[in-house]
Amino acid sequence: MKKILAILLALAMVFALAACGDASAEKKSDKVVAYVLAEKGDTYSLGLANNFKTAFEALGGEVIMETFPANTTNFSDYVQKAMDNSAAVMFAPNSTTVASNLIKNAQDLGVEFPLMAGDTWESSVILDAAKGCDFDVYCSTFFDENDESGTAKEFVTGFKAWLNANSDKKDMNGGNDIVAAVSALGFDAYNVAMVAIRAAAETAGSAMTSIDVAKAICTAKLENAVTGVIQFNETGDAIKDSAYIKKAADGAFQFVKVQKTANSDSPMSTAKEYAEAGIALDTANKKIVIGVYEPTSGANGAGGKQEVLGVEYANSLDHVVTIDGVDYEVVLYVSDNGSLEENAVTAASAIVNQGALVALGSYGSGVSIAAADTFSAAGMPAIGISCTNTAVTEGHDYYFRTCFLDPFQGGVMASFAWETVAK
Amino acid sequence: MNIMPYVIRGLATGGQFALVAIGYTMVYGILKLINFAHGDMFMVSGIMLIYMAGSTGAMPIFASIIIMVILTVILGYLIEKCAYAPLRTAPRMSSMISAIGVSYLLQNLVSYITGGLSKQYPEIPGLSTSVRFLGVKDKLSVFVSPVVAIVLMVVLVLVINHTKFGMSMRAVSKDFETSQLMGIKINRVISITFAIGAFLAAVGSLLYFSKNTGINHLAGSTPGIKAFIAAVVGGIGSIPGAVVGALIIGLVESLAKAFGLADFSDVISFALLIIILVFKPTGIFGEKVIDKV
Amino acid sequence: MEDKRSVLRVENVTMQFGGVVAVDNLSMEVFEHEIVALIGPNGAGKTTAFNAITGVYEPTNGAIYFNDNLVIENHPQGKMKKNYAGRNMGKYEKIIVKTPDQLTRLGMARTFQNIRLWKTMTVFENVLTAKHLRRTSNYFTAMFHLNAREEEKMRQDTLDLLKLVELDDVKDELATSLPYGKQRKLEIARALATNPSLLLLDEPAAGMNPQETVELAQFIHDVREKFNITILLIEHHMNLVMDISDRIYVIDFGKEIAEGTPAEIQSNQKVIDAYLGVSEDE
Amino acid sequence: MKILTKKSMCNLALVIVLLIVLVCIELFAPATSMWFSVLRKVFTFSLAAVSMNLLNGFTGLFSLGQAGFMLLGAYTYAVLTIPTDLRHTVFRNYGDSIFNFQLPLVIALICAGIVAAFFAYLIGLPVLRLKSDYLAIATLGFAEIARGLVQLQQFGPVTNGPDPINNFTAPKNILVYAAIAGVCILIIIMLIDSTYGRAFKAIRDDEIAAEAMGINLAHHKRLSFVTSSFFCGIAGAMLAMCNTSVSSVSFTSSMTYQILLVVVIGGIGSVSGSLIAAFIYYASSEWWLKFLDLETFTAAGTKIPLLGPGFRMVVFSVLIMIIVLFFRSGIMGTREIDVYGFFCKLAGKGKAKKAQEGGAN
Repeated sequence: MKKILAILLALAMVFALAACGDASAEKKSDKVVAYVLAEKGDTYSLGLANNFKTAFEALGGEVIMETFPANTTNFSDYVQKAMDNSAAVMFAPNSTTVASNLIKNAQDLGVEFPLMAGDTWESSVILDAAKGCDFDVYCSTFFDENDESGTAKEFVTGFKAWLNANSDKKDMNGGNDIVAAVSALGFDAYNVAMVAIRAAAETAGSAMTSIDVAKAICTAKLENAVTGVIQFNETGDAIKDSAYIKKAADGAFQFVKVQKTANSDSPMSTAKEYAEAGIALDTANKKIVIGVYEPTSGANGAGGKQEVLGVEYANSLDHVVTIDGVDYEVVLYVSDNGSLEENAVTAASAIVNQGALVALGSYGSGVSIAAADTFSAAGMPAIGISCTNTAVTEGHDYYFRTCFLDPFQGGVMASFAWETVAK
Repeated sequence: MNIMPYVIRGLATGGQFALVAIGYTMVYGILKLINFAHGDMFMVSGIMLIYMAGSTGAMPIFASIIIMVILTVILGYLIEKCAYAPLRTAPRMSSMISAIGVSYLLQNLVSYITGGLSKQYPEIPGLSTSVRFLGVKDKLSVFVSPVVAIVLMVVLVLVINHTKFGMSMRAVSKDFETSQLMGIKINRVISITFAIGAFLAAVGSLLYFSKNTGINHLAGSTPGIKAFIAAVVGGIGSIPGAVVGALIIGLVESLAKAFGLADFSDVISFALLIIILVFKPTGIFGEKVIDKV
Repeated sequence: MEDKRSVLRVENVTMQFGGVVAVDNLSMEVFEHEIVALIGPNGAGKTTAFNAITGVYEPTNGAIYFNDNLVIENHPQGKMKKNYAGRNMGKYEKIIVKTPDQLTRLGMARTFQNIRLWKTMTVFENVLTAKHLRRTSNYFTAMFHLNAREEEKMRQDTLDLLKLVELDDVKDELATSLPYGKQRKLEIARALATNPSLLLLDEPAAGMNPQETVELAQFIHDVREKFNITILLIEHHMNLVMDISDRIYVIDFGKEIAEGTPAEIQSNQKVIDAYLGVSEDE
Repeated sequence: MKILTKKSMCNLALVIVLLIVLVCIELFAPATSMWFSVLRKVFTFSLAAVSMNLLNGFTGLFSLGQAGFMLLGAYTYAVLTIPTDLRHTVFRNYGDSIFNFQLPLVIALICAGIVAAFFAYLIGLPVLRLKSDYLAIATLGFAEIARGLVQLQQFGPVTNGPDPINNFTAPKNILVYAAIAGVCILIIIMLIDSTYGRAFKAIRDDEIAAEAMGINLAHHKRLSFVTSSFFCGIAGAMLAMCNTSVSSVSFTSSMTYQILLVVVIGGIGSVSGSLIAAFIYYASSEWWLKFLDLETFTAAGTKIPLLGPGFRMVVFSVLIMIIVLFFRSGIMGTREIDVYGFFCKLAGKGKAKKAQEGGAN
């Protein structure tokens, strides 16, 4: 018993020490402070966080950056650290699982500064968590539901109707017909692939292989894409110069502004050289398989399913290609990588096994990078839909991407944060 | 730098882990078995409440809390009966593998049911309201957790030291065979120990998840391991040790974050575990055990 | 007696657990080629003394010499310094601790009261594994089987040893499937496989019927002759002890009360009182 | 010692047959067949399972640190085999890697093993004295610490921090994997048959008796722990080759539990058991039972109940429980494959009966 008393006495002492700690001693830095919180070991999160840090400091701000171990559910201490350093904004580019707890903890602690993140926060999970918060929650994304311009409007109404028509599709979307940005990106990626396949059919006819498709993608151009014109630069990334900024306000994402930054890349003029033989066209049963390499289970399952929906909707609108006068049915093969890098090679090999000419995906940079070599070995081009880490396309000639990159997204959010808090 | 908020939240996590740690210590004291599945039972009770009273369920909150506690106790009882009782005479490694198996089963089952997505814990009328105390604004459950943990500890210590059943528990933990000879119904004592452990885990999950409301199938693994480290730090087998160990772990982690060691917070608790295991394996409250030739 | 070489000398060994003095200032000596028995009523401290000699416990005070060189020495430290009840307080300064395997390497092999054979191994493998101590190959030559000659020699020595102890007929049986008497013989054979110069037997006849005890006595006698070895045993069975021991030490309540040949011990009044209980007025 | 007894000759024949099958798969199987990715994983995890078995099954030390040692092996191998020109692109967030040379495959593999063994030696000093369940938790803690430290951005130039490492030499030919795994497992088998192997088994059966027979426990436990970790490091390097990219995220404790499951299914204390179980477990989980995860519809469009994402893992967890509760000895228990004995039993059914009568009178 006397040991218990001794320990409880010690705890009381710690309490007393804490109480007398003077609350006023926070260091008042003259600069605008941003608190950045990223998940240890998560490529996407740290990539975005580092880019935000460099961009924000370039604009004259000060950044405090910390990481938390995977599977953390209590973020109060991190939010408290941000408050102690009188941060004006918190940038936390993490998964929706993390975000739901982080936002609730920030609400508990009575935070006033806005919370910002990248494209992963553009989901219904964030809308639920942000309900009734008295601080703003912003995220950058590729697409906005109520963007009035041309094809976006048409896509939104069509996609909503399609979701409401098929109940299982609606369940996959999280039980509502809110159009997620990744669905729009999936839709565009499928259409870019179709443009490339048709271009390859022009040049090589029924003797075309996945290599011809890859070459066609290099110089492909999609004018009226939902997320803006899509053309690829030297490394295979879509040339993007703007991102949509949205705010989560009582149950829906409100369009805030289009944040523009300069992008000097020029589109690829000549196709790359490819050594592999590639996969031949399935002339026997007149079928073109497009692989859909996505997480439909695991931590990123929700985002992955929404991406698959975009591709499936696009497939429902346009699924026949005539090559040398013969109609080929375009079929999708969905392979689940379970959001785990160790499944990447097996899931990618399953697509290669199906003889697909092109693969679309994946949600999550880690699994995309892990599958890059499998696709290139089979000579199969792949189009990243929402993986924003630079490593996906760098050094992988077969990997292209229709979304913007971390450095771009980090920079855009840094300039947006600077404009909203520093003025 | 005002460390009061970190201290309070450290004690809060400590209190929540303590209730799980007591379960570990009691089971280890009796069966000399690390109940790997204990952390996952904690998570399952959280998920159960979601399916009863959360967005997907529609039952009134109080009724579902009571049912959740009962179901968790039944789950604890079933785990003991199905996974550990048949292996009582088996070599130690088999029961340990069975414990890992149960933990794996619970995690994968919940992942299959929830599809791996994290679900929101329902509002608990009392605990989820946020309140300001000692200059720190947070949910009521944060301030209540350490108190509940210490109160339950005192109750349990009294039960163990002053009731007939408590004596039989102590006897069984000291020597398995002889207590059987003395007519103590071993299986009953073990089942009740698991039931108490499950009850405490249910209370702990109520406090823990009302604060950290996003739960997925892995939500039980970190608290489970931290609670076990607490049980070892406090001295495995001693209930006050488990509570004190948990409070210490909670404090150490929060203060580490306060002083900018956030990157290392997970590494610190495991390093603490290895240091304690090596230099004082019996922990703060444990007693030395000499195994004779 | 003096011209014989001293194999084991125990000097003022005391074992004190907290307040309980299990072994009190025990001194004894075993000379070459002798069979010495250490007997005493239940709880006299025989097993504790035995475990102190074989390195399982560290003695609280005193020293142990093997072939006249110091192997174990200790003196009361820490809390024990205050409440140390025994004599020879300041006599020993050094602290030399030997683990059981170091003592076995020096040549002191032991057996256990409740037989501890390796249960997944056959009779042959049990003895062969004990040969591991006397290996000359290092980890890597053994791993890549470059020590084929040594391995062959080990197996041959094991076969010879098993023949000597007449266990070669059951050499491929599982050790634990043998009858009790044979298991005891196997355990002794396994100890002999480490080429010891002193064999320490911990109540070898425990749990044996009279017939097996007689056979065991003969066996221990043969072992001493064939292997030219010194034996120290602790035992309850009086007929076994009286039959084979050259000298006997008797201890009661941790203290040595008598020493001598079996004949002297049988007529020693103190020993009889210790065993049969003494009237209070003594 | 006569190596070529009848028994080992038959076992050798079996190995040769398997090798021939492997060569056929490598040459003739279609490039896209699932055999390749599955077999690569099977060889990797059979080496990991056998090295865990050496520790848990043959020395009785229950350690859960395998994921940590595989992590160290995988990172060492990957970092040392990146071609110097690609080095900058891989380490772009952290300036440049501190190693600017590329090692040939075999040397890098051995370095992977050595690094894992070195850390095993360090952690072994304090931890090997602990009782079995404490040792399990301490080694589990070590694996988590290793993962936590490798991810740190401060270690960027060495381990590339959280970013995955790729573009290192990752052979595709399954015979390379078969060779590496084969050589390592052969060494482990020879070790188990050697005098040190017997000392390990003595420690497993009865530690106190082993010490009394002159076996220095601390020394031999450390040898077994370091050797097992050495081969775990090599298995980690092989895993890096399989996945063509290495990131600390995948080396979680559930990987250790998977290896433990393979050891338990095969039989604790049986090398051939671990090999068989590794093949069955990884072939089914990566390929044959993959359909459990897919929501398949019967021809009539009705959804087959239960099938859905995550169902496969539920089936595996139930499998663990069934095996550990009812088939405690696993497929092979502690027996090894004995092709010769198997044929004797088959051929000698009649002969054995006659021999019995002969022996009886």
